[in-house]
Amino acid sequence: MPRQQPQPRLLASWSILVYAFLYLPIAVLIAISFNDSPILSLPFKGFTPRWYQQSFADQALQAALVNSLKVAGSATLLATFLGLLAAFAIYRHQFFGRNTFRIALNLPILLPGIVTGVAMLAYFSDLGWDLSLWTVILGHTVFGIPVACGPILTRLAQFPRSLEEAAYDLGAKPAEVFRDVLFPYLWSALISAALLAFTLSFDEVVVTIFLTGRENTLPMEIWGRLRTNITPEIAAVATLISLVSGVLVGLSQGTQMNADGRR
Amino acid sequence: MPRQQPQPRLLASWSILVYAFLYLPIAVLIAISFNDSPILSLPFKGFTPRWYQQSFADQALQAALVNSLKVAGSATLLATFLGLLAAFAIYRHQFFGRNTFRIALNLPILLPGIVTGVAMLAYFSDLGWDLSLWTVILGHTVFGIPVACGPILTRLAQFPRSLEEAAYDLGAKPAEVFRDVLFPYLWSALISAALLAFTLSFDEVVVTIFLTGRENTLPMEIWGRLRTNITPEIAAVATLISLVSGVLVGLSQGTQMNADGRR
Amino acid sequence: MKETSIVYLDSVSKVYPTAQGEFFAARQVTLDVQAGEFFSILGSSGSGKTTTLRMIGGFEVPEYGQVWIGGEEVTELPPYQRNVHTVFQSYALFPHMTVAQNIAYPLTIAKFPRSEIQPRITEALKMFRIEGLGDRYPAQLSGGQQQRVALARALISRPKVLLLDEPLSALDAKIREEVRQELRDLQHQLNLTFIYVTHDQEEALALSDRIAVMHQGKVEQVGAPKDIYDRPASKFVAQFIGKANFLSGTVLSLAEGRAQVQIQGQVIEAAIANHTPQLQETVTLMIRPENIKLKDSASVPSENQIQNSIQNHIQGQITGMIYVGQTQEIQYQTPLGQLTVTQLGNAIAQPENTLSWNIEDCIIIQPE
Amino acid sequence: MKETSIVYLDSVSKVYPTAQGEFFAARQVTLDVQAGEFFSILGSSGSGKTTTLRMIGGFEVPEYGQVWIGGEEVTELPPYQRNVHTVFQSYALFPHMTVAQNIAYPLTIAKFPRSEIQPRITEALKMFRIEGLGDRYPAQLSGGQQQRVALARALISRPKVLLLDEPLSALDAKIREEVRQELRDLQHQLNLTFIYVTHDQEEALALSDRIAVMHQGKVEQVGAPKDIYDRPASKFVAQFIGKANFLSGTVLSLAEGRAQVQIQGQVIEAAIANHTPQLQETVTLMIRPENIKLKDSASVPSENQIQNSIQNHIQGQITGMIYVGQTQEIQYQTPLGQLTVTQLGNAIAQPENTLSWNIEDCIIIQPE
Repeated sequence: MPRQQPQPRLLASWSILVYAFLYLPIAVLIAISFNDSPILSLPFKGFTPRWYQQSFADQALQAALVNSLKVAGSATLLATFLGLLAAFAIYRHQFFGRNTFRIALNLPILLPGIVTGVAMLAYFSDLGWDLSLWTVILGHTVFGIPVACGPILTRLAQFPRSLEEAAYDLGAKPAEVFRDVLFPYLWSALISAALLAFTLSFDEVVVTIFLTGRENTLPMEIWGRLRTNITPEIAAVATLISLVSGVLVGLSQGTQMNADGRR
Repeated sequence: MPRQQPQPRLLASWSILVYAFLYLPIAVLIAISFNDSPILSLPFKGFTPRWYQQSFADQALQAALVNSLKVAGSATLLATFLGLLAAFAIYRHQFFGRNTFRIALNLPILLPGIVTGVAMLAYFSDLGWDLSLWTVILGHTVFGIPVACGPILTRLAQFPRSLEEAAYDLGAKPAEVFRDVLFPYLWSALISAALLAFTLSFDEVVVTIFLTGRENTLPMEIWGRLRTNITPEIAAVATLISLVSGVLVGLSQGTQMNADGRR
Repeated sequence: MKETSIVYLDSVSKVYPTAQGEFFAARQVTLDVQAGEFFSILGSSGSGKTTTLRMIGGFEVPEYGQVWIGGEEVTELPPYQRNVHTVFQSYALFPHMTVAQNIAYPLTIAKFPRSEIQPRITEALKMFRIEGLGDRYPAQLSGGQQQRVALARALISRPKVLLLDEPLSALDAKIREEVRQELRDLQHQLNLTFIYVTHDQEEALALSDRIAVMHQGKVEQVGAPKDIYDRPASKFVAQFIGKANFLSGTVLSLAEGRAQVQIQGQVIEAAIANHTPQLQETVTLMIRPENIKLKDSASVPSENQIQNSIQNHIQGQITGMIYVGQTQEIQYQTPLGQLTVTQLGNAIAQPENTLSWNIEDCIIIQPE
Repeated sequence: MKETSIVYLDSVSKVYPTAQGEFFAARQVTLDVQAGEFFSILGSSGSGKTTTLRMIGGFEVPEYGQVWIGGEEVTELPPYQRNVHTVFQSYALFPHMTVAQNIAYPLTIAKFPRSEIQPRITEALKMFRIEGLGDRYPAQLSGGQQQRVALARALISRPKVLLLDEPLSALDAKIREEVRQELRDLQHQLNLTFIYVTHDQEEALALSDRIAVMHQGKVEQVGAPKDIYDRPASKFVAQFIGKANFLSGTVLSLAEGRAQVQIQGQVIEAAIANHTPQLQETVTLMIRPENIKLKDSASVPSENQIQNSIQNHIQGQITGMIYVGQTQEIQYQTPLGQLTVTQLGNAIAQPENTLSWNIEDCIIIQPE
C-alpha cells in the first residue's frame, strides 16, 4: 500500500469560502432570473423561462444590443491596434524610460470612469464635435488601449529575441520579420487582448453616459430601466450579459495559457 | 568619433501619438480646472485657483470624502486579506485546477459593474440587510479581491520555493516560516495590492449607486452635481482625484518593480 | 544496519502520477551511510538523485519504504523535526536578513538566548572567513561568499548529517576547485557526515569516500571512487564515469577470476569484476583508453609468449587524433574494432603501433 | 589583409554607457579569418566573445573600427545584407513553421521559385539525416535534431561564413562529443569557414585550426591549439586553458631562447616563448602538471650533470593526492614551492621522488 501524501485542508476550505463570497451574488441573480415571481427577489417560487422570452422580444433591448456591438467592435479594433503599438514602444525601449512608459500606460485605466467621462466630454465639446456613438467609441478606446496592451506586452516580453535575429540573419527585411516571425508569435495575445477590450467596452456605463448622444447601449438601457420599473426581465438580461462576459474572458485567458503552454 | 547607433524613430513618434491620445482629455481637464471662466470649457481665459478654493470649502464634498475614505479603507483591508488567501490557494494547487481557480477569480472583476450591483442589491434585500456604507464596503470587496490577488500572485509565483524549504529545514514550523520568510518576501506585493484596491474602491460609482443608503461617496457626489450644475469646481475635484489615483497607482507599481529589482 | 547507520534508506520509492501511469522518481533505493563518511550520490538530471536527497531531508515523503536517521525511523517526519540540514543548490539565503541573521536563524528559531547566539555567530563568521560580512545582505555577496554563508548557517546548530545539493554548480569553474578542497577539509576537520548530490563525476571521484551512481531512479552501483572507475558494474556506469572502450565477444573458458573471450575471431583474456559470466555467454568488455599502452611494432612479445591467442596486445592503425590540451585521444583501427587510446601531454604516437594493456584493466561488465 | 581575408575585424570596439562611465564589451579587437578555416573565439562569459560574433553577424554596430567580410566593408550593413549566417545558441527555430518550412525560409524570403526550393530541401534533409522529420514542428524534436535543423537552415543558401554561438551548449554531454565530430567533418567536407564561439577550452582545442582567446573585451592570444596550450602568452591564457604550475623568479642570464631564473635560491633553466624578459626582471614561469615526470630518488642525474644549479629537476615530498578517474593529481612540496603533477591512470607515486621536466616545457610568460 503506498503511503498517502498530506493534503492542505485548512487552506482549501478557506479558499472555497472566498470563492463562495465572490460568486454568491451572481448565483442569486441567476436564481431570480428564472424565478416565477414578478418582483426582483427570492424566495424561489417556481421555474419559468418567461423573463428570458420577454427580454428577447423587447425591441428597445434589441436596438441597444446592436449599438453595443457597434461600439464594442470598433473600440476593440482601435484599442488593439494602438495597444500593439504601445506594447512595441515599451518593448523596444530596453533601457531608458521603459518602466515610466509602462506606468504611464496603465494610469488611464485606473482613473475613475467619471473623471475620464467629464474630461472627454469637455474635450469633445471644445472641439465642437456632436455626441454620438463615435464619441463613445473614442472614449472606450482610451481605456481599451491599456487593457489590450497588457496581454500583448506579456507575450512580447517572452518573445525570444533570437527568433527575430535569426530571421534578419537569414535575409528577411524588417516588415518580413514582423509578418513571418513576430505576428505568428503574437497572434494568440492579440486575440486575447481583443476579447478583453471587447468585454470591457460592452459592459461600460459611466463613460458612455457622458459621451453618448441619443443612442443607448445595452448596459445604458438596463440602467435607465432600473430607475423606473425593476423587473426580473432585467435579471435575465444581466444573467445573459454575465454569461457572455464570462465566456469571452475565459476564452481570452484560455488563449493566453494555451500559447504559453505551446511555446 | 564613435559611430552613432540607429534609433527607431518611426516607432517613437507613433507611440508618442498614442500617449498623447490617452492623456489629452486629462490635460484639457486640468486646464479647465484652472481656467478663469464659469463654464466647463476652453479657450483658456486666465489662471485662477478659485475653483480649488471653492471645492476645499465645500461641506458636502468634505463629508463625501470622509465616506469615501471609510469605504475604501475597509474594503481594501478585507480585499487584501482575502486576496492573499486566494493567491495562496492558487499557488499551492500546483497541479489540478490551478488555471481554473485563476480564471474563476478574475471573472467578477470583468463582470459589468451594473450586473454586480443589481445582483448584490437583490442579494442584500433577500438577506433583509439595510443599505449603508457597510453594504458598499462588501460590494467593493467583491471586485477588490481579484485586483488585490493579482500582484500577490505574481510575486508568489517568483518566490523561490527553496527559501521556504530552507526555513523548514533549519527548524521553523509552518507559522514561523510564514512570519520569517514568506511575509517579508510578500510585503511589497501586499502594499501594492492594497494601493490598487484602494484606488479602485475610491473611484467606483456604478456598484456604489446600487448599494449605498443615504451617504454619498466622493464620486457619487460629483455624479449627482453633474446633472444639476456643471461648474469648473467639478473639474478641480476631478483633477485632484486623478492626481491621488495617479500617485497611488504609481506607488503601487513602483513598489512592485523595486521588489523585482531587489530580488 | 538501520540502527547503526547514520542514514539508512530501506527500499524507498517515490511515485508521481502522470498521464501515462505512474512515474518512479526513485525506485527501491537502498543506501546506508556511515557516520563520518563523505557519501556522494552521482547521476545525470532526472536520475532521482535529488529526489533521494529530498526524502532524507524530509521535503518528500516516499510512497514505499522507510527512511532512518541516527537509528530512528523518520519517514514521515517534517524537515523541522529531523537533525539533518541541507545546503541548497541556490543556497536559499533569506534575502531580507543580513548574513549574521541568516546564520543565526537556526538558533533564533530554536529560541536560544541572545547571549549564547552572539559568540557562536562570531565563531562561525571567523571559521568560514567571512568576518567582515556579518552586516551585509546576501545580494551584496559573491557566489563563493554566499556558499560559505549557506554552509555556516547549515552547520551552526551542529547537525548529525549535512545534505548538499550540487553546492558547487553555481560557482565559476576556477573557484569551484578551491571550494571543493575546502569542503573536503571541513568534513574531515569537524568529522561530519556529508551526503553530496552531484552530476559531475570528477567532483564525486575527487571528494567522496563512497559513491552511489543513480540512473533512471535506481541505484546502479555503490562503492569507493577507484572501485567504481576501475570496476564499473554496468555499461552505463562505465560510460557515465569517464571514457571507455567497449568490446563484445563470447566467453570460451573461465578460470580463477579470468575469462577467455573470443572477439571477431581473436581471443583475448579478461578479468571478471562484478559480473560473473557463463560459458558461451555474449559479454561486454571494457578497457579505459588511458590503460592502453603503445609500443613500437618492433618490440612485440616473442612467439612463445603469444602462443595461439593475442591475450592482451594487438596491432592497430591510427585513424584519427583529437588534441585536447592535457591529453591526446588517438583512434586506432584494430582486428577487435575501433579502440581509443589516451596519452598524456606531448607524447606522439608512431603511425603503426602495438596496443597492449594489463589483463586486470580489461574487465567483463554487465551489458546494461 | 582586409581585402584577402574572408572576415577581418579592424580594431573594432563596442561601447555601452553605464552609470560608471563607458563599458567596453569589446576593445580594439583585430582578427583575420582565412577562407576555409575553423576559427574559434574562446572566452568565459563577459569576455566579449559573443559581442564580437554579433558584430560580424550585423546584430551590433561597433562604435569604433571596421568589419570586413569577403573583401568588402560591411560595418553598418544590417544582417540581411551580409552573406554570413548564424547558428544561435538556442537554435532559434521558428516554432510555428515545420522543419521543412524552417529550412526553406532563407530561400522563400529570397523569392526562389517553388520548383527550385523543393529539391534543395530534400537534399538538405538527407544530408543532415533528418529525412523523416520535414513535417514535424521544432517542439517535437530532440536537442540534437533541432541543432541539425538549425545547421541545415543556416547552410541552405550557401553562405561564405557560418557563425556558431556555443552551438553545443544546449546538448547533453554524451551527444555533444558526437556532434562535435560531425561539425568538424561538415566544415571539412563543404570547405566552409566557421567562426565558432565557445567557453569550453576542450571543444576549442579539439575542433579549431586557430583560436582567439578573449578576456575582458580584449584578444589575449591568437594561435593554433598546440601553440596556445604549450606556449600561452599570458598567465590568464595559461590558467584558462588547462591547469598550470606557476613559479615566480628573477632572470639571471639570457641566451638563445633560454633564460636562467632564480627561484627561492634555486636556479632553473626556462624557455622563452612569447614574452622576452630583461635581465633581473621578475618573471612568471609556467609548467603544465602533465609535463612533469616522476623518477625515483635513486635515479637522479650524476653530480657533473647537476653542476651548480638544479636546471630542470628537483626533489619533492607528496602533500596531497586527488583521484579524478582518468588522471591522478599529486601535490608536491619542493624547494621551488608547491607543484602539482598529473599522472595518467593507475600509476602510483612513491612517497619521495624526483620531479623533472623538459626545459622547453618550462616557459616564461607575461605576468598577467
